[in-house]
Amino acid sequence: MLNWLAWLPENAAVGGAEIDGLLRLIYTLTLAWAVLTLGAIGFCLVRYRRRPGRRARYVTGERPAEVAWVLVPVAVVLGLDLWIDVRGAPVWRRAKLERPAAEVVIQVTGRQFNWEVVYPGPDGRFGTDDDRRFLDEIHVPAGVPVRLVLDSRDVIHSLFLPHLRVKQDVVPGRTLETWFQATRPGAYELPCAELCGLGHSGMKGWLHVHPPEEYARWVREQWS
Amino acid sequence: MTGSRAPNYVAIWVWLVALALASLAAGLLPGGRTVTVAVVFAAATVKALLVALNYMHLRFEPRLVHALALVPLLVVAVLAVALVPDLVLRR
Amino acid sequence: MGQGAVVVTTARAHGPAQSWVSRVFSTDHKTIGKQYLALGVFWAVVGGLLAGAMRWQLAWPDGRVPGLGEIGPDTYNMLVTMHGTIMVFFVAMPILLGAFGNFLIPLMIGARDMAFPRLNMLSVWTFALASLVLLASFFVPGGAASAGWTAYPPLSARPDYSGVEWGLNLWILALALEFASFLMGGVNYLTTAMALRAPGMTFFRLPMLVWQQLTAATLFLLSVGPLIAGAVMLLLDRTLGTGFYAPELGGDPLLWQHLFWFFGHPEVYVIFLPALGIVLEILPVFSRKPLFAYRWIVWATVTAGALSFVVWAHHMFQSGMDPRLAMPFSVTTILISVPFAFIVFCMIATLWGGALRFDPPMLWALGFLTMFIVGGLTGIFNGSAPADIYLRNTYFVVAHFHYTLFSAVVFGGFAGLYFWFPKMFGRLLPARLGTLHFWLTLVAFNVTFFPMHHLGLAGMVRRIANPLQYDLLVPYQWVNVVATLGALGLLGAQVAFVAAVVQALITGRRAPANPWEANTLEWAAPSPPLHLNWGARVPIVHRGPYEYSRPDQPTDWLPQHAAAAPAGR
Amino acid sequence: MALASEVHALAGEPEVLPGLRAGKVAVWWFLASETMVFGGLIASALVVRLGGEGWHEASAHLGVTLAAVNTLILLTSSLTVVQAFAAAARGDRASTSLSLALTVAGGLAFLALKAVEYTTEVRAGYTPASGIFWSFYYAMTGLHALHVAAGVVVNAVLLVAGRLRTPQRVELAGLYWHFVDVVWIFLFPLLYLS
Repeated sequence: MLNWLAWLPENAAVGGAEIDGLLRLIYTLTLAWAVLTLGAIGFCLVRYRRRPGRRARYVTGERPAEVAWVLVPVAVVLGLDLWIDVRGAPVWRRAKLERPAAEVVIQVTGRQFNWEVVYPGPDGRFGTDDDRRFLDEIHVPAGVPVRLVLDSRDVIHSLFLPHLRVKQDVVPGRTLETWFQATRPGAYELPCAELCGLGHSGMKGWLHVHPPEEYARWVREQWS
Repeated sequence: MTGSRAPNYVAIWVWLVALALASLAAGLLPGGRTVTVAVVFAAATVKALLVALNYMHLRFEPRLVHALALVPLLVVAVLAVALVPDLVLRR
Repeated sequence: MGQGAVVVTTARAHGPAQSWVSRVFSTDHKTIGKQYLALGVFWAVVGGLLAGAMRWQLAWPDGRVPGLGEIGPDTYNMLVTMHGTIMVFFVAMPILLGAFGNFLIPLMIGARDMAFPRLNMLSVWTFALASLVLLASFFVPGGAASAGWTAYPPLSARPDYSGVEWGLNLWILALALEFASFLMGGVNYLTTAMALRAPGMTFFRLPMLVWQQLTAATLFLLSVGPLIAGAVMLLLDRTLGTGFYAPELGGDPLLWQHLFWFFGHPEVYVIFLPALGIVLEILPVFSRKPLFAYRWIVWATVTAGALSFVVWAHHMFQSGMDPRLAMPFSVTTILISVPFAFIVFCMIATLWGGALRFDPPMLWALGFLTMFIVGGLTGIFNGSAPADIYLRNTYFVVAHFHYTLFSAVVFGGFAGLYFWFPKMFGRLLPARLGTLHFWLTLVAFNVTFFPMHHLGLAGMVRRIANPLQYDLLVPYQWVNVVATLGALGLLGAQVAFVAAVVQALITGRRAPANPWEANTLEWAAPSPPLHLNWGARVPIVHRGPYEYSRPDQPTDWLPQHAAAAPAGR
Repeated sequence: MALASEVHALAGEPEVLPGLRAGKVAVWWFLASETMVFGGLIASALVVRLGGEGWHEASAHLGVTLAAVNTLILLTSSLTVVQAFAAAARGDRASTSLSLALTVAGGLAFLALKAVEYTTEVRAGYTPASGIFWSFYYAMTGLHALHVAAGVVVNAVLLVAGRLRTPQRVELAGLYWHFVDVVWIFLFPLLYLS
């Protein structure tokens, strides 16, 4: 019940481990703080119940010596929070700011209630006649960085790959990008994570991660 | 009116009209649009200050009223600056 | 400072013999406070039932929701949107700001009424009009708004995208009226607190609730403007085909998100601070001990208020916003958790060394404190941009904002109601029923919302009508059922409150002026206070509001207006 | 103990600070919220303009002369409304009424010219849906015109208010009117001159 991280879908991406590590760090710190503060409250509720004849202590907390009791834990909170940000910054940079060179580039366009997937084909350029279009299914090789070029035809959707710890809204009028490098072959669900209207519930696609040779065979089949 | 020396309203008005006409003429200045825009908005700022300080008596009001007048402008500035990366640079 | 014998013109003052007209169209701040309370409670019932329907649908997606039958995804989106809108704008604001602010501020500072009684009446009637407009939006063709309480364009900017035309137009109008109403209320709070304080009531002798209400009113004033501008633009997009949020016409959907959340985050503090003020009032009374570090808490509140204007983009980390903005906003979000951590530790320090009595108000206040600690801590998950990559728009976020907002509105609100019910209605609420109501609500609240953390971590996305459509959620459907049972228990637990109120009003003992032996001025007035509060003379204030258990005093409390004692600070 | 008299004579409007009436604080609070609304709208227009193109070209289709006249009208009506207050403070009821009447006339003239301008633009085919410039143009000048109309009503009520017209109320109506003028002082260059 309290082991929150066990509820995460098993990670299947290179960047995913870092995000899980960050979640574990935050979880450990917040659990510690919860135990400390709720414990302190519990102690006070028992220890300082009203007993006849015993009066509360007249402590106003205006004197620096008294306030120090509170300022010290606050400083610790600030320090730990900043540490979380220090640990988080590189994870954010790798996930969102850096673009690894990826030989597999796929165009994914959200629309009211499907994901349109376009492969450039052997010539490597989109908009040529050797492109192939799919609906709600993306095929990628395992162990290779894949870059997704994201757009939307109508409203805001959000591409979410829970198993690969990837999420990026797709906004009409803005070409955005995200990337991932899958580690384990398999079929991973791709739900839309932003309210997009009538069909938002159930709007999902599938990411099929193939072993390299199986992906090569799939490519040959599609473009033969 | 708390201050006995009320501002000379008509003189302020003359300044306001002069600045308005100057803004209109700004288009004729050499130096293209950036100069025009700079002159025009500088004139607008001065006109706004003239109205606020003299006609709205801000010069004679306590700090609380200055805060009510100024703080919203700062908050709007914060919003405008934060909108720049997304709306202006449009990554 | 306020003049001692200032009396206020009330256009239609009412005394003992008054027609119902002057009672309904009253400019008495106490009546206006109760009118806000009544509207807030009405909407709480509606909002609660909507939530019940949502939870029923999530637990048994193929079943029939009692009262609504089979509901499709469009109806579910409407339930989500209206539940959020009602709870934030039509339950939290009227009860925490409208009811408690209006009823208590004049009484606590020793005034006879608000500085602008007629404007105050106009504010509650504007809110009533807003309520009517929102209620009407349920019955227009196409149904009520269904684009989320955040109404992101383009979904909200074109009627055909969400399938709702007049429902969303009326939704915008209702919010505009609600904003106008609370702007009118806010100016009353500030001018009254500054102009009409009783003699001796310096700023640092003001009860903490007044400070929190003033900060909330100021945050609302400074944050709502850009959203009103955004709402005007959204209404024009929907009706005249302008292109503010339409990329093909040169507009930008992200503009709305910035304008909305620039308002949205200060707004959650506008809701939270009054509830915090209530609990900071109650803890010293039932610990019989001064509030710890009063002045520091005032400055922490003001600091948190100022910081609340530079954190909004943590709602937009993955929204397509420039990723370089994420880190600065992560840091400001961390910084704003510091003043609230400080206030939480001061609340614990207030309990330490106290003589704790566990009457219902104290139980609810402790419920607020403990539940807010959980909510505040899960906020640290969402505040970290990389962690938000996974958590955004999952049920983890739903759990977070229920542990913060729900704890504020329900635990803070009931703490205030149980504490000031004797003063407002002149009757004592039965303690046993109050205690039962508390424990039932606390347990049901946790059964409902704690599992949502797990659902979110498992990848359950927000605002979906049928979790079974997602293979990765099918094994966790039992968690949704548990949460639904908790929600039904939560609704059921409120019957205890209704029973308590009915018993109090019918057979309850008449309340003395000061049932809790508290120090603040409102307990110096009779229960319920007479019109114009103070009879012939306004009380004179001699000390701060939290002089409990002074060693040099025979009793463990010392009211602010009591003259006998040696002059305190 | 029931209070003897129901209506209590107001012993003077409450003062927030020595010499600062609560009414003035209330109006400045209202102007602060209006600054946030117009500020939000103008900030959005600025950033969308800087991020897009075609704004300057589209603004060329606006008639500068009518707007320039309107600017002078509003500036002048700011003068007349502050003179109305000065007259009211002197207790000179006649010139207060005259100044207020001039102010109301100025407001009506502004609205009339604005209506003419709107009709010529719409007839030329420029509607709010004609593009992002026109969307912001109609939103900003439309919202501003509504505020001018509200100001005209307030000033007109004061003109005919009789004994309800106190110097304080004239000053407060003037504060609002000056705010509406200041907003136009910024809208005019943003839309017409740059």
